[in-house]
Amino acid sequence: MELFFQQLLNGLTIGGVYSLVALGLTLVYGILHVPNFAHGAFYMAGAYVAFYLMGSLGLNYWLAMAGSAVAVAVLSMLAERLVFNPLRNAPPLHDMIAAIGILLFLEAGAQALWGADFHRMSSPYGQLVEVFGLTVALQRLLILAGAVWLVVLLHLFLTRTTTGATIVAMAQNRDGAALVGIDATRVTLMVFAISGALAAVAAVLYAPINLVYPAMGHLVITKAFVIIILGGMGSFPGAIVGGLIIGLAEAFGGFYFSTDYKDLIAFVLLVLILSVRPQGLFSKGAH
Amino acid sequence: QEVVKIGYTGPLSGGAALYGKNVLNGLNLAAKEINAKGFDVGGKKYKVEVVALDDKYAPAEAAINARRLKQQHGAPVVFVPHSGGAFALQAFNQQENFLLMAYTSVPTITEKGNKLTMRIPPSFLTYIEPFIRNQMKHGKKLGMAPADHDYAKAWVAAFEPAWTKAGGAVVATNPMSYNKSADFYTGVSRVLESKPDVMFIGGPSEPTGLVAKQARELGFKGPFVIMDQAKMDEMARVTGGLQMLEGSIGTLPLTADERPGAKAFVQAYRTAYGPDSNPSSESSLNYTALHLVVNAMRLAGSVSDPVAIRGKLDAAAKALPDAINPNDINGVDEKGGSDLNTVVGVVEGGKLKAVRLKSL
Amino acid sequence: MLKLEGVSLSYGSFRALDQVSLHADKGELVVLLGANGAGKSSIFMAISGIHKACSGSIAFDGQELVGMRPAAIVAQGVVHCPEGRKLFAQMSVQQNLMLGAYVHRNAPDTRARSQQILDEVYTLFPILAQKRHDPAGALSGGQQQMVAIGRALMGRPKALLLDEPSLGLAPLVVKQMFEIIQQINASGVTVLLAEQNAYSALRIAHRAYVLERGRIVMEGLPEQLLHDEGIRKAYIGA
Amino acid sequence: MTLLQGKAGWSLLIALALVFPYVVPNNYFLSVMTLSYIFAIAALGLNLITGYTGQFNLAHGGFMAIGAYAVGLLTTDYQWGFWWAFAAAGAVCGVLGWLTGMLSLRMTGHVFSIFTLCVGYIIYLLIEKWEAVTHGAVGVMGIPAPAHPFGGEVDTPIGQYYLMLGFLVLGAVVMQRIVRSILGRSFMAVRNGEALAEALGIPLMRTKRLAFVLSVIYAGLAGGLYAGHVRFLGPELAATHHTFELVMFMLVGGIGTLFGPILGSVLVPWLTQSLQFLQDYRMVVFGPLLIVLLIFLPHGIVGTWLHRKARREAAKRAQAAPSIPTVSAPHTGARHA
Amino acid sequence: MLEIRNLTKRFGGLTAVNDVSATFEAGRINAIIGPNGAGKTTFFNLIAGTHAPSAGQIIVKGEDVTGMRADQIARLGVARTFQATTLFDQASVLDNLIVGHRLRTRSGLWDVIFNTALLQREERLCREKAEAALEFVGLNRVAHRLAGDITQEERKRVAFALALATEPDLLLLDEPAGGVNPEETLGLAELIRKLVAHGKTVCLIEHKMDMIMSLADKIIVLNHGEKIADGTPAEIRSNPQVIDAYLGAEHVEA
Ligand SMILES: Nc1ncnc2c1ncn2[C@@H]1O[C@H](COP(=O)(O)OP(=O)(O)OP(=O)(O)O)[C@@H](O)[C@H]1O
Ligand SMILES: Nc1ncnc2c1ncn2[C@@H]1O[C@H](COP(=O)(O)OP(=O)(O)OP(=O)(O)O)[C@@H](O)[C@H]1O
Ligand SMILES: [Mg+2]
Ligand SMILES: [Mg+2]
Repeated sequence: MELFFQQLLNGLTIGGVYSLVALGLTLVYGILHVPNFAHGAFYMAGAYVAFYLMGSLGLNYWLAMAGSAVAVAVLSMLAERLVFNPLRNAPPLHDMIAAIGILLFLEAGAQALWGADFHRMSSPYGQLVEVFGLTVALQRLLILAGAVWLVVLLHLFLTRTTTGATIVAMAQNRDGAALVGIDATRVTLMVFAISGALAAVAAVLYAPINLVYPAMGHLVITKAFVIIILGGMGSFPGAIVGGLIIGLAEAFGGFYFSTDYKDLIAFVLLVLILSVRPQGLFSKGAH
Repeated sequence: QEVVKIGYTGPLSGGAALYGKNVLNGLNLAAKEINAKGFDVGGKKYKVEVVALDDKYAPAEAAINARRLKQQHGAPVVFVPHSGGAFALQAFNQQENFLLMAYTSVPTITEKGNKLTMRIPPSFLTYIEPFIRNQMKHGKKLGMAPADHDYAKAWVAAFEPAWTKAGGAVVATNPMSYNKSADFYTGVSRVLESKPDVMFIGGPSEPTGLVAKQARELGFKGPFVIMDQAKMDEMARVTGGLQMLEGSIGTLPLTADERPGAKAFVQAYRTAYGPDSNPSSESSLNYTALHLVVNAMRLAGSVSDPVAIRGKLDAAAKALPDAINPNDINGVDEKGGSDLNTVVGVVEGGKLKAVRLKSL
Repeated sequence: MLKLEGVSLSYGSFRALDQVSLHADKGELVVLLGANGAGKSSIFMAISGIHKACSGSIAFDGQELVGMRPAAIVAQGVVHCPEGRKLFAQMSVQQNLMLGAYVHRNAPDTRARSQQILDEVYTLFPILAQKRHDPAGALSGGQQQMVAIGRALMGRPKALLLDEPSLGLAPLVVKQMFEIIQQINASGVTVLLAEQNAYSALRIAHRAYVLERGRIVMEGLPEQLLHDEGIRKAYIGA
Repeated sequence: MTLLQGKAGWSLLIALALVFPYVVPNNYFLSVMTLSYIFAIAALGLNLITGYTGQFNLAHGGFMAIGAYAVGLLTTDYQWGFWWAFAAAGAVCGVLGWLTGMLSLRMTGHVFSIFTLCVGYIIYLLIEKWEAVTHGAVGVMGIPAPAHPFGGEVDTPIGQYYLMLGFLVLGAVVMQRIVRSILGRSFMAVRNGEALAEALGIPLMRTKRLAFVLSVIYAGLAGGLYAGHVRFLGPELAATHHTFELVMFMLVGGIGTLFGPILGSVLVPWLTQSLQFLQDYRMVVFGPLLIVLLIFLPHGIVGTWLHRKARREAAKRAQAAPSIPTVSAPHTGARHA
Repeated sequence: MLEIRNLTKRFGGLTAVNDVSATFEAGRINAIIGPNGAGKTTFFNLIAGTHAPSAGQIIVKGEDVTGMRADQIARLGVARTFQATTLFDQASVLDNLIVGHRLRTRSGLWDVIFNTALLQREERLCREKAEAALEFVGLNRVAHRLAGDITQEERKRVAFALALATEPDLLLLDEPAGGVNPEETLGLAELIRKLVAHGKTVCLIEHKMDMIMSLADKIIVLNHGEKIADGTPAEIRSNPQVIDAYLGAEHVEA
């Protein structure tokens, strides 16, 4: 039974990280209809920046997290200005491949700067704690809390604030947004910044219980893509629920079925669900 | 003074880049030493130059690179640090006439009767008996949570039956992809569910350390059998010291190896690549292998005839001075497999203890 | 006042507007007539900066609008109520309307002003008050058109560009709509109105232009146009 | 470039390809070219579904791997003759492609792409994990070279070169026939607008599925040749970055053009080869290079050239008949997304 | 020729076409008018099989085609043009047209790969049909121009030609004269008469009253998806309901 709860907690933790990454992806898709394959590289970059800030500048964990969020937000906005914006009117395939270009660049860049080695990121929350007679690494609880907190925060931002409303508005009707005086460029940049920051925070939350290395983004990003088409491209609740579904499916599937085929679970799940519901779980009819 | 080019094709970018660079470091270090002295064959003086190409761990790329190295640079010898590349090269290395120095412990590489191949690392089979003898004393129930790449598969395939044969029981086998997986919790707890006394783990050092750490977090108390790919000193950085590895057995990290050859090598490596750099055996073995090749050239009296060079490898190995032989290679069998005298490490009281493999 | 001079606009290789010049004085109600695809919407697109005019000048109160971002143009007080409404379908009616006031978010006592205008809109279109919390997408075509106009009014327009506001409205509502447009205009707002429903449009207009294949082919007072044979045939069809 | 028009151009290219082995210093050049030709065949297939039919399939590399494994496993574990296995590779991919098409082609746009991307992952993971059949991570070794019609094997670099060249030419000819025919026109009709295509009596699903199956058969056969060339297979071949390489070849050369994918498949490998000296900085340079190319040559090399040509001729006619509106901005329209 | 029974189409909440019944006799020009958003295009989409009706029946030449796919209906000889025709701008006008006759050809992959006699014959046929269609709409002079470079009116005519290439008996024309100036409009009206003269049945949506009134044998008026009237132009013009729904009350007085 304890093991069961271990898996549950574990699934929620992973699910939380997946959701954060997927949210960034889905926000960008909602606005630009660009599937940003470079998002995983932003995740990776986030981990490295924090690693650097803690290692070389000796910042504490939280400052490093904030710093990397800012840095990756900037990186992400640069990507929009230099790559996606010029490709606005190009055929859809081009953004995808351009994103791959960014990905190659960032990964090679990270390797050039910090080497190809695995790095270990320490966090002040390494210790184990007892909850309901369950020994768990504190960091895992932190991830869970952090994810929930961010999701709620983001939700409030999008639904309660005018600035948030501009994002939703633009996702729903680009011309309409321009007509009421919403500055497309500004919103687009903001969305890229948010999505980058989310990726960074997710990475910094998760890195301490994993490792930091150039290819660390790969699996997370592919899962994130599974999640957003599962949830419906551009759907906010879709990203969250999808993330949890995949996280739990992997935890329990890996435990009761086979770890060897663990990574397959997400993809098979996707194929099955889409075969029944091609539009995804939460797809918003209008989009 | 002429130049002999030594070819190298390995992963210099992408996921396995670290590994590829470690190997390359070893080769370059050897080349530096050789050129410092300079060496002569048939009265002519030569320098060696290592030409390195990136193959992103892909067999097809490795094949193209090898052709380039042989054809463009006239390299008589090509080093490859992955079985896929090695197999791809074996398709034509005799035809194209170059010596393939394969850094892979997969036994099949030397069992296809390829005349121009040397397998640099020892066949891991030598570890198995001693490891088991050493670990049985901790209990009979073994849980396996190894990596899932070709090498780990081969290890497991050999280790599992041996353990049962020795009267133990394998209570769980659950391979995980060490450098692709987002999380090991699931896999590890799956193994621990069957309450093993001893755990078999191993893949790249850091993830292996992570697996050990998470096993402890999930309440595993027993020792680990650590596959030779993982180096305990590097694992210690992840687990925060050796305490977590108490009772475990694995290959002895060069840094803890007291033999003169090893100490000398670590010395040289650190002067070359920074004081806190940790040479791993993929560095040292390829380092030795290049020395070996050059010596074999001397004995063969040719820098260009792979067949002759291959013929002299065994003699060269036997004559290899300790100073350049950290891993104590003392022979190359007719199939091309290396034979070395391995020392392993056991963690006792939070310290690494060196143990001669033969003595276990 | 609003003044276009030699404005041209192209969609790729297709030239939708060719050297269009027209003007609307302060407080004037000017009608644009033209067949489908004549270029009426394109003119509005050019003015509101949704599509960049590739040549010519568009001035409002002496301010050059060409090259300004749509946001800046709205801030200038030139508000475009588009053909096909362009609402935010999943947002509530109220949210749609409030976003109309977006450009004034930093103005002093903006909350009060917006609230006041919102009330005016609701008195203008009582049905919207009832449906304020429904998603705009769920409204009927006519009601959606009301939301669109309401949203435009929230932008506190000095000049209002109405593109086929009667589109898809029941005849009664169309009548209402034209009365409302007249009210808005009477309150001092310059109105530029593109209409299919030429006859009713001309009846409330001060001046009118006739557009064909992206060119102004005629300008005049409503009664002149109403009695011009060609125009009657082409755009009124009697 | 004008030479690359019509029969003359193609025969010239083939002639060049035929003498290539005799003008290059050694067979390193041959092996790069040989591999390029193999990938070019796969890229031709990808271009059919993506460039001509408008469905961006990202499982293409996976199907190439399936073809390769079909040949690899049948020849080694089941001692089939190479060419039988080769035929089987095409067949297997055809069948699997048909099934995948059934599921995936109901989706459109990015959803289709990402769905197929996931199918690609499934293929990769299956190959890696399903050891009983695929030998998993250990891979398939000892694959025979293609059998020579008059006994023996085609295992010399030059032999392989001409073999792959032959298949590439064959593939290109068939592709040319397909896309120039009314069948090809119906593919393009689907790409240009599904509603209109359907109104013209073109059955959408059936047409798309046919294009999909054809394209993956190209991938499968290319994979089969790959197996016969590299002679060793690891799961890595199914990794998704190979798909993206194919897409890259297609875009660089020119999507939706017959010659584009071939040109791309030959140019890009040479480019990466020539960047080898950068070692681990290679991708730092290559990534931005790719982006720049996409931004400034959105239609790829061949595509851009063809458009120029089309515009020139249009302009000529414009002088001939002045009734046409003058062409202003380039046709990447001002239309909002 | 075409019979509609109680046709209804709902999009979520909105009822775009509501219980419409009508019959179109062969060899006639039938017009459908109504305010924007009245459901005219949807009505066409239903007949052409682009959307499946929520309720009701569609009978073409005595055959019930309700729920058939668009391509099947096209094969039965129902062709349609769109409010905005999407042509492939990088290809010549003729190239854009050749595919139009595809639905009447049989050659499949085999014929294509081995370039069989059948294929060659059918290729020739398609090209001839395309040229004939261009000839018919009087555009053979632009045959080799890029589709991207022709005028609105020429686009409209190309759309006609494309429809004609499918050898239809019934043509559904959605705003054939949209965005076209009056005299060109007259030209298009001529073309439509010519179609009927060649034995086609025409069914068109148009906002241009003068054109409709002079052209149509029968007019159906839709408003908010419902048929509010049908009859001859004269009847329609004097139908009070139509006047205040569509023509506008003042319209007749003037
Ligand atoms: N985004 C676009 N891309 C390409 N062509 C366009 C675009 N928008 C409009 N057009 C074309 O430009 C011409 C003028 O269009 P516009 O919408 O301005 O006409 P309109 O007078 O508003 O017609 P309607 O009465 O139907 O609204 C039309 O031929 C139309 O096809
Ligand atoms: N695919 C669709 N999904 C949802 N609603 C639709 C769809 N197609 C049409 N509608 C709605 O159905 C109603 C009728 O649309 P339709 O295009 O048939 O009008 P119309 O008479 O053709 O107008 P116009 O004269 O402007 O072409 C409109 O309210 C439109 O919004
Ligand atoms: Mg308009
Ligand atoms: Mg319509």
